[in-house]
Amino acid sequence: MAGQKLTLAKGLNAGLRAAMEKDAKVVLMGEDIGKLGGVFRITEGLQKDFGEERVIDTPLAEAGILGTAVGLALRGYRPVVEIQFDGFIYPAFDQIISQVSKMHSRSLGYLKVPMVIRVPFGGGIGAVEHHSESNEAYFAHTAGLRVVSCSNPEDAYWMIQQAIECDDPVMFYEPKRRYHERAEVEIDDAAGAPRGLHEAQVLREGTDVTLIAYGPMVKTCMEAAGAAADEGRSLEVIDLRSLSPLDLDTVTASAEKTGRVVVVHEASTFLGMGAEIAAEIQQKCFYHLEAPVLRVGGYNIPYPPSRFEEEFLPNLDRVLDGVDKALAY
Amino acid sequence: MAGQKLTLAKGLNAGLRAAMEKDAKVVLMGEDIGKLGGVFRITEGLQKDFGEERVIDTPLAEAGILGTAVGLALRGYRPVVEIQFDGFIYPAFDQIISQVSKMHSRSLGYLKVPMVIRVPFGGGIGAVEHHSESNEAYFAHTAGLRVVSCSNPEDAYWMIQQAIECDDPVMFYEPKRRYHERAEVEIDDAAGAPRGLHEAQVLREGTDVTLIAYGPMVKTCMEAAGAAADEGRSLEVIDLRSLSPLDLDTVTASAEKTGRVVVVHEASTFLGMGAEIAAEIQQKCFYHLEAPVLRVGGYNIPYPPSRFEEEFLPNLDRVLDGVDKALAY
Amino acid sequence: MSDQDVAPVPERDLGEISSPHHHETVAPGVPVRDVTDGGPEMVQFLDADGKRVSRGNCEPYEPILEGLDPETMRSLYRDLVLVRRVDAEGHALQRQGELGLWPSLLGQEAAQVGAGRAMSTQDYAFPGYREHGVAWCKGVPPLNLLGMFRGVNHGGWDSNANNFHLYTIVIGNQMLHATGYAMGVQRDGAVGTGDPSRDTAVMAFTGDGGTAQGDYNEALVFASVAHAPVVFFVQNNQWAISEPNERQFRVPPYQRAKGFGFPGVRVDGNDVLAVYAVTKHALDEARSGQGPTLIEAFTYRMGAHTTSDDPTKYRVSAEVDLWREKDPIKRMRSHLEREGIADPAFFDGIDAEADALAAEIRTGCQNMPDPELPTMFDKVYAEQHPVIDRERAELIAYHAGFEEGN
Amino acid sequence: MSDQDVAPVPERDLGEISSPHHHETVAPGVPVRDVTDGGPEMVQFLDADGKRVSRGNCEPYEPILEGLDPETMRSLYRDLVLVRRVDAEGHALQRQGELGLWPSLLGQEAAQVGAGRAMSTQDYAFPGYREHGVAWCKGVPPLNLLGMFRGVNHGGWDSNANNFHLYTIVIGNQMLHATGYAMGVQRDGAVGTGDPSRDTAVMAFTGDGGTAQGDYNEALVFASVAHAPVVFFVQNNQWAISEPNERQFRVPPYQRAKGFGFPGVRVDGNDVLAVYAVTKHALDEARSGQGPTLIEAFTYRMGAHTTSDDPTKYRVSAEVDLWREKDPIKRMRSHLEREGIADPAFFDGIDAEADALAAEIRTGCQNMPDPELPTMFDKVYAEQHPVIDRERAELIAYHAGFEEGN
Ligand SMILES: Cc1ncc(C[n+]2csc(CCOP(=O)(O)OP(=O)(O)O)c2C)c(N)n1
Ligand SMILES: Cc1ncc(C[n+]2csc(CCOP(=O)(O)OP(=O)(O)O)c2C)c(N)n1
Ligand SMILES: [Mg+2]
Ligand SMILES: [Mg+2]
Repeated sequence: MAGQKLTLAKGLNAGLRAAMEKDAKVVLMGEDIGKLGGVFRITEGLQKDFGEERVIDTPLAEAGILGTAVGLALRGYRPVVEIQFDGFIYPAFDQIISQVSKMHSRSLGYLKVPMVIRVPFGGGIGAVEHHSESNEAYFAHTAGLRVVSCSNPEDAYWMIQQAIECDDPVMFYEPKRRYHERAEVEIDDAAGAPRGLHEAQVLREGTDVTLIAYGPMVKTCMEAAGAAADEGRSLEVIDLRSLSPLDLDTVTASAEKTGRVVVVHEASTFLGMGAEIAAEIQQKCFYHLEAPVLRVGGYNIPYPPSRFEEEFLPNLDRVLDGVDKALAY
Repeated sequence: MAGQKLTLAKGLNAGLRAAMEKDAKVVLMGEDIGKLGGVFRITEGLQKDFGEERVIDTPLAEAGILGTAVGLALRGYRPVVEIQFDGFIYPAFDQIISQVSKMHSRSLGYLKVPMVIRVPFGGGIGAVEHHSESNEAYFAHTAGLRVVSCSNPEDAYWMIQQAIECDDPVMFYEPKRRYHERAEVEIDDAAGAPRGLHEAQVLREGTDVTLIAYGPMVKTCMEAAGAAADEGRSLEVIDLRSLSPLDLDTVTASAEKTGRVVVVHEASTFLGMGAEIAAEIQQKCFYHLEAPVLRVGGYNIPYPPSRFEEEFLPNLDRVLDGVDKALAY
Repeated sequence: MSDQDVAPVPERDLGEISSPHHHETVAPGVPVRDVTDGGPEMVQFLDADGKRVSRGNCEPYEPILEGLDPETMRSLYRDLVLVRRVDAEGHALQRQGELGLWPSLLGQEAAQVGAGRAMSTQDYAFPGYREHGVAWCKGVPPLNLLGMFRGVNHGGWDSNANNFHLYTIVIGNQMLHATGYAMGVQRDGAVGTGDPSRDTAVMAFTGDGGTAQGDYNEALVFASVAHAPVVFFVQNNQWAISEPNERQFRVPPYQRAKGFGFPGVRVDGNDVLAVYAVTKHALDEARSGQGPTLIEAFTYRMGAHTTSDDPTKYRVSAEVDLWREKDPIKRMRSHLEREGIADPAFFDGIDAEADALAAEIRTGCQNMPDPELPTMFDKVYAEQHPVIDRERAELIAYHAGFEEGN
Repeated sequence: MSDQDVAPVPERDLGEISSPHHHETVAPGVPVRDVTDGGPEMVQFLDADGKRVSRGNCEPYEPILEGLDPETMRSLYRDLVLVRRVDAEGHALQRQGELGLWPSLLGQEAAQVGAGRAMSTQDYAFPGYREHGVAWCKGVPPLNLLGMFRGVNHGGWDSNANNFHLYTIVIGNQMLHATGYAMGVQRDGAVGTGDPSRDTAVMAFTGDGGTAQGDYNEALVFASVAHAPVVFFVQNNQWAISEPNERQFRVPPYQRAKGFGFPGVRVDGNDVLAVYAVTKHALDEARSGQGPTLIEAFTYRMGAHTTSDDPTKYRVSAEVDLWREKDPIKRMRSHLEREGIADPAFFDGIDAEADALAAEIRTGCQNMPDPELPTMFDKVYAEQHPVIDRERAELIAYHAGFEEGN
């Protein structure tokens, strides 16, 4: 896969295929992931090639999917579960919180439940209710889980494989509105993943303000940094990639360099990822901050009807407004 | 109820009774809340006095309890749901997140689902797994819900009634390890509740460091303030009482006065309430802080076996250690 | 692992349970589906040609059928046609970009009209997201339904105006709401009084896929334990998006009710008379204090799952063709003609009415105003909330800033 | 609102479903319970006096019973006695403050021993929290079970050592785990090969209360759709803490299976022979690829729910007295005596063995070391985790600080 144009969706599809080829214990589970290839076509072609026993169209019951995935994992399989949309993960919440996250510690390490829970998340696609949620903070607050999010095709390809290889359960957040965005990708399978699953990446270096984002907002922040550069402002952009654990070294190094940080995400700000990041930075970088850590996020309301979503979601203007505010200190 | 010694449990019981007497639409629902009076006896005697139609022993299914509570609320009732233990709320998570919190906005205000979801929470009682969780942050992050916690018998009596009277759904967190602690309570029913459901209370005034807590940790913080006073340190203690919305005015006023804040809770610190409070204070009080806002909380692990819990939970020593750290800046 | 490693699935004697689906196997790669036959127990009063028959366990429902006068028969037909037209218009509006999504009820008109028309005014309906026909029968203005698909609201109508709850998207949730509502009806003393304007039943709608959800099954538990006046109405349209019945159950949904302690009935969902009679019977029982019933309306989703779906990926057109033969409207029309209940002028009149209705919906949709931005904060809470107040104010200030040219 | 406002609950014909519970009403305040009769379908081979009978739908199981040799009969009795002793010791240790909690299986020994002994070594058990008897039969050292009730761990044994999963406290969760595990067994080709050491079944245990949970019912759905080799074993001990059967269902749990497409059997849970035979049959079917079975063992919780519970608040002692007459151990002992399978020396030997076992458990419990503090961080993640590393280090430093006299 050298130097080709790939969408994020195809990156995931290729990553899943690679993982299934490498390890016969990898099974995919979810609603409509078989013949249909999933409502976003992420699993397209996989049932045809790997059979119905490895690409399982499950009954329509998310607790059932997660609960049977736990059982399969206990039997030695590595389930990769697709949750059809972010808003439909809640019926499985109990299994994830009470079982998936705690099985390894409960068993003092005798039992592992390596599994990946794929969640297409976030808004911006004009969908009806329950189809645009950003619920990553619930899981990031839950010890025993790992939570990551990819923002581009290359990461999609590698991170999904790293998540599957991980012996811990991983919540894998996919920015659904970026599924069909294409990027030139240079994939060298022999060389392996360019960085660890839990490393943040400085996507653009800058000196005035640090923008921290993940998933769908990474692109928005890169655009904001581009626009700011035109006005002579130098923004650093960090793609967190991992929400739990956080790569605090990368984050604090940048905060200490710029002294000003704006965290951007779609989720409501109240107890969103920005809260944790702000709390950590203000503590670790107390003497370096020129301004408080600011948060630009979704409002603290349920995800609104789609006619409102452009205003609900942080966009270039709101990110730059946050930057202005940080610089005003 | 003038000047009597009351436990927190009895305060709740009396408050529920008062609410049921006042409003015939108030119904209680939960597992074992009838003849048994609930595993903590909070509803003791209420089924006998109000009948099985108003104090409903439900089937053993939390999604079912919450889902039928929504239906009852839509028919004009005001359900007060008891979740038997914190760890058993997750099967109902979907109903709470997808329905309870969103019904009013979804209907543009035509529909109300006034209900109270009572959650005995936290550790310290030597219980087995799933019986000592502090999961308030999940709900505080959820728009459409209100989240409160009482820390003493007087608040128990009044806050449960205020929560029931509220037209919004209220998550009501009860510090189970304080259920049987007694306090002298002066209740003047004619005068009504001494403060609003969402007001924080400065329980002890001080000048050096502010301790912010809620529920079970309030007592711990009061004890810490007492111990610190002996060493000549003046700590201010705030009982938050409301986690969503937060009474930021009270919090920031104190932070600006002392310049040093330690937030204490049992929940894991990563994305716990302390994260939101720290994020808000560092922003609102940026120029007033002498030290970063510090957090003393549960470790970021699943609630451990009870032989560990004394170490897992913030105690007087760890709170004072936090105070020392804040003062070291 | 190859397919051969998977053990074969032999048939086992399940006692008196009949399996009209002939699930000869669910082994991978060998789906054998015979969904065109509803089995010997399915209640049917009109066959595919519109001939009056009495098939399946139909005795209890015959008296209801006999009570139907020609006027009612015609109005049932009218509803079928108008509902199909409402649906077609929704579909067209989506194609023209006026709506973001549309879930079509094509093929399920009889199931919905039969059920909706069997309800009394005071009966309350808890729909999923495809119950445009039930909404119609309950008197909900079709435009109400469009808002959420246009993205201007999440429903936002007054459910109590027509006793038709908001659409529920999360599969299964509403089954419990209906059950709880029915428990409220019991507490109001609105069951078994014998007063036909007081006694109230509740209906909960879901699909074949919905029967797998925990919430659905818990609703059966709660309803049965409470003996609540609720009727569970499962439209088995054979598909849950791309998944056929075989992925959700091995025996038909109606058989599940008995194991929870109340009756389950399978009815031909493309036969409006049978659906009407079976539902009416169940509602009457519920209202008189006889407890819940589960009805499975055996029907077919003729269109895509929604306008976002592409069914060619997972089903063959021959299956759709077979079901087209069973069309619910054609069947009812034949019946009315055969029995001389309606003449060509009547049918022409209905068609004209449908055209007018469609035009009205189209105009109404196109003229539907976008809501004012700050209103997104307005109804999050019923009572005052400081975070909401602050954010609303910030948003207003932010936009005012732009207008000032900031 | 007064009780009179509530509509009466008349009986309705539910077809062939029999209701051995005689739920004449569930109206408030009028609970009519007759839980002492398992109904005509309940399989029983030993009556309350230990007489060999053939009651209920017992034909399929007779051959299994006839295959039991005297040695096996005696060892079943031995297990009943030892298991009761393990339980009594757990209870005593709680009373002495060595354990924080103990859920007693008193009265349910036959249900658990019958089920546990029917399992093959490779069969996997997914217990709730009361399955001490199943654990015993699977060879799990009783001390393993005490750790979580002592608060030194959350289970922490190696489930794969004896194919006995950790106790599951959240009601219903493990039913799905068992089903998923069984789906794994299918994928491993360990079903229907005819090789008795390879073919594997899975057992999932829950209580009467557990049948209300969504997870439980979803497990029935998934198992049925996958035709998975899993046996659901419901110990209906009549109570879910303070709630009687009437609060969980209107017809007995075994009847629910059929509606999901597989057989359900009710067995006398106080009759170890019947439970053994019924379970063995179901496991054999599962292993040979015949799919799932639901077994309801009709039994009684003789003690409190746990040591924290006070059953005098909600049930009358007369009920307990009635059930004492059906004691599973007394019954088996009578049988062995009557048939001349065991002599007094045998019984004395077992009692002595029980004493020794109890002493061993007691000493083992008292000597159970508290775990080292930093180990609470050790197994949260399988792979390295920076937050864990930091907190572990902080805790160690914090305590080192105290030791330095900080
Ligand atoms: C809890 C939940 N999971 C997944 C979905 C996504 N989804 C929407 S419709 C649907 C299929 C529903 O099938 P069925 O119940 O048969 O109803 P139908 O669409 O055929 O009317 C799915 C999986 C959802 N809405 N809710
Ligand atoms: C999801 C969940 N809700 C509530 C509880 C609290 N609880 C523990 S045991 C129990 C009753 C269980 O009754 P049953 O299933 O009949 O099993 P038994 O205890 O009788 O063996 C309850 C309500 C729990 N453990 N899990
Ligand atoms: Mg369907
Ligand atoms: Mg029980």
